[in-house]
Amino acid sequence: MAGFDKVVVSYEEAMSGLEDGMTIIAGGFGLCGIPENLIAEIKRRQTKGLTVVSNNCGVDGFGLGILLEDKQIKKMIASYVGENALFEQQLLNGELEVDLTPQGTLAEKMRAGGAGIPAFYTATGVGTPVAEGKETRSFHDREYLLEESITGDFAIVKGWKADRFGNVIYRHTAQNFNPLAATAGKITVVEVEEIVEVGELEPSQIHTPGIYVDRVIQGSFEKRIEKVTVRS
Amino acid sequence: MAGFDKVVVSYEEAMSGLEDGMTIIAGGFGLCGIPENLIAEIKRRQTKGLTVVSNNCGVDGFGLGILLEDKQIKKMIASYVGENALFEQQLLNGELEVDLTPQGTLAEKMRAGGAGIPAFYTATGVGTPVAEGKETRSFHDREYLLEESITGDFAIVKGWKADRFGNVIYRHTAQNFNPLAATAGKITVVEVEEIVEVGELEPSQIHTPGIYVDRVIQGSFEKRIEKVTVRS
Amino acid sequence: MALSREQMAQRVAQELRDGFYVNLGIGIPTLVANYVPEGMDVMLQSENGLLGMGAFPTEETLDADMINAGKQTVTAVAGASIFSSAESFAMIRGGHVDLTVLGAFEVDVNGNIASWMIPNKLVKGMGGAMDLVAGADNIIVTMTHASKSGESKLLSNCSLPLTGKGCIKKVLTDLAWLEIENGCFVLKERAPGVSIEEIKEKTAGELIVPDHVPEMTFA
Amino acid sequence: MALSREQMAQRVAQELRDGFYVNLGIGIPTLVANYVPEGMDVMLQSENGLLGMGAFPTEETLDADMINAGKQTVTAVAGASIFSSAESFAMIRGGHVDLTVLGAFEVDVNGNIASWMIPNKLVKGMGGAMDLVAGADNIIVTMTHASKSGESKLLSNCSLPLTGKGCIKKVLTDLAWLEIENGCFVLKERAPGVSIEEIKEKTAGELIVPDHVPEMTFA
Repeated sequence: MAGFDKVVVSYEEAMSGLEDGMTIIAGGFGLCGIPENLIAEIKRRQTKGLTVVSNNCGVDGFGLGILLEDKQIKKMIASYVGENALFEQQLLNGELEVDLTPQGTLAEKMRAGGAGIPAFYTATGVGTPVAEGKETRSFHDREYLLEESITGDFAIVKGWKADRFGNVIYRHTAQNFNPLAATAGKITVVEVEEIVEVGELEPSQIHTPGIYVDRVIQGSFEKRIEKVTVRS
Repeated sequence: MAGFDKVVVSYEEAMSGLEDGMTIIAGGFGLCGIPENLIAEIKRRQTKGLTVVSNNCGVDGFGLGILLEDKQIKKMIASYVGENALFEQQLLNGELEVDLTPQGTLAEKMRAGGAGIPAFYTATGVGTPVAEGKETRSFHDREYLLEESITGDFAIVKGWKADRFGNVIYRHTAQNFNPLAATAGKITVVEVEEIVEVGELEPSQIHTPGIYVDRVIQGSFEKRIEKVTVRS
Repeated sequence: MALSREQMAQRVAQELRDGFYVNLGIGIPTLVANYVPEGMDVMLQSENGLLGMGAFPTEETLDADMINAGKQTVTAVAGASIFSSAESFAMIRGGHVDLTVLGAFEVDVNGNIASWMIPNKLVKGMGGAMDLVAGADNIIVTMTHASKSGESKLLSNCSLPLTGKGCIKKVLTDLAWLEIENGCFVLKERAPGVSIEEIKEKTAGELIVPDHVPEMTFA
Repeated sequence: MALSREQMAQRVAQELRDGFYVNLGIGIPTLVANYVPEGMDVMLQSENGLLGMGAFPTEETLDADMINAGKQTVTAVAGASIFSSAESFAMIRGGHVDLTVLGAFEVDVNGNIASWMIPNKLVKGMGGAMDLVAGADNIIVTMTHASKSGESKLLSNCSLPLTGKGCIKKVLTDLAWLEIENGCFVLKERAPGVSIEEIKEKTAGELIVPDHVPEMTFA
């Protein structure tokens, strides 16, 4: 029997079941730790009307930015966008809807979604445009905003190493939103640089336990750098 | 200058500032991963009127149980208590107040306390005695309970290894509530089996980043086992 | 004849599926682990922070830092993960565990469960039970059909303080396998040699008895 | 004379204390790291999930998986920790960061800050700024005292959409160090050679000028 073996061998299989109008939660910060091949597969499939939840929307020609080229994204939930001209243009044309969400609130919404917490209170955004239409409430003499959790039909995640059971570790700051996204997808797909033997990852050092993961695929990555900065 | 060096050399120093009537959040599950020497120091100090937040209250003569001997605990917030006769007796005498909290809610309350989230909604406890006096609210056609976060004047934590900067890792299931408690104390004290060189712990594998930790002390531990079970 | 504890565990084990993540409560549920069908893989979640609980250790591998939610010393299987209590209950409350098996004092036709508190007796606490029943979609309650004094535990309304509201759909007792549908217990299977009459008699809540109620079979 | 960007960073660096965990925003705040006083240790938090940000890498140690919140490649110091975005903002929103330094478009006498959105201009997003100002007790805003066209950025009421409400107490401009107390800006220090008159003129919100306002000193 297949048991807990979650490895798939093609990107087509990795994203099978993705349909028009679905919500996708994506890991990554800027271009760091983004599931670049899973994004490329979404482009190949030409799935339309997507809601994408991700801190950023890539750049022109790379990362989530490539899904703009054929107008696959209907709505973007992000904390910082507009690193690309196409995004700006579609936004101004009204072809793209954007829900700007503070970065910490976005991270917490994903975590809450995965953890069965439908909503939480936060001080972030009180008195700002983010608070419009949202309830506020006082705890210990401070005002807080009610924020609801986010879940997705798919979560797409970039890991460093995974075993066949879907246990994942991330490398350096490529962790970012990835472990949160991983918890919040009905179907969670993780692409990694290396698939290791079951038992090779130290149990207490696993970032994403396999229970959250449905499919694992090994890929090769360009890992483009947005701002190369070096000291002399 | 001291910089980030958080190592103290005596248990007296480790718990300095503890006063009557304070709230202490303690890591540990049963007798596993409990800060046994920090608890012993609280007994030595004879601090009274304490509110203790911990999943359990130790056993007669060990762990938090020893704080019952001189009636140092006024109120216990826990998910499961009464593994010891003294606890039962003080509870029936009305000398001890108990606030029973579901285990997952207790863990989440500590995490929320450390994370600046004053309250969250959970399905746990709806329609049960836990819901008495608490608000409920519907999200997506399901009823949830509003639960407030917990913070403490002190958090007492048992780690495995720490560096001088207070970065901590836990061993096996001795992790349990410890990393959550660590985030929720105004003063967080961690006792560990070994203090390692700064830089020895892999940054992405640290369970508790030093920013949460105020004091670190190296101790030796009895690590009593509550239920020894072996296979033949 | 009423099922033994071991038979109850065996019957519950028939509900396991390959690749299931399962949380087993203390008592009869724990025994389910002994009857995982040949060639099937399941992974046991222990709410103190262990996914992939293994067998008890040997004297040599006994480790105070390696326990389960029942505070027994255990081992971890290859591919296990270990995490904090908050992460553990994120899994549980987020609905990621495929099957939860736990004991109870009472269950009623509305899917309510009472399992943690008997008024005027010392209350030890709910531990993780309230989180488990609120978080899981797929729960099996295991208990005897009636108390030792013969009082039914399958009620119209739980008489004891609840552990969870409207969350139970499947109950295995020593006499029967029942499912809760539309405010009734539906008798799905009976223990070998147990009559429908006996089950009717010992079920206080409304019971629907289909035309054919098969006996349980054990491999 | 108005402070240069480097001098502004230097002045902010005087507010650092040994053992501080500090989050530095993009722009002038980033430069503060260059002026940590000799013998003092501070640790830089980068909200994408790094505590203990180090220098830029060399060509040889450049690593795409190692960036800061400004998306620049960086290194980690010994004793650094790396974690998820949720954990990073738990630190920030839980008030564990000792000092946050960030830029702004406007600040007002009630401690409101506007730093992310200019209506009718393309909005790129608030990133982590709203979390940073809501979570920190100790925030320093760095900005020029007035716009290029001479309009004050220190107002009675922010005119732009807010980033945070009532959360700013300290402002360093190119002309002055000010603190916000009881609904007023209090002039604490002035840039060397800058007159109180000029500061008054360029401060639209109510300004309290103590009898003695020292000039800033730089080591």
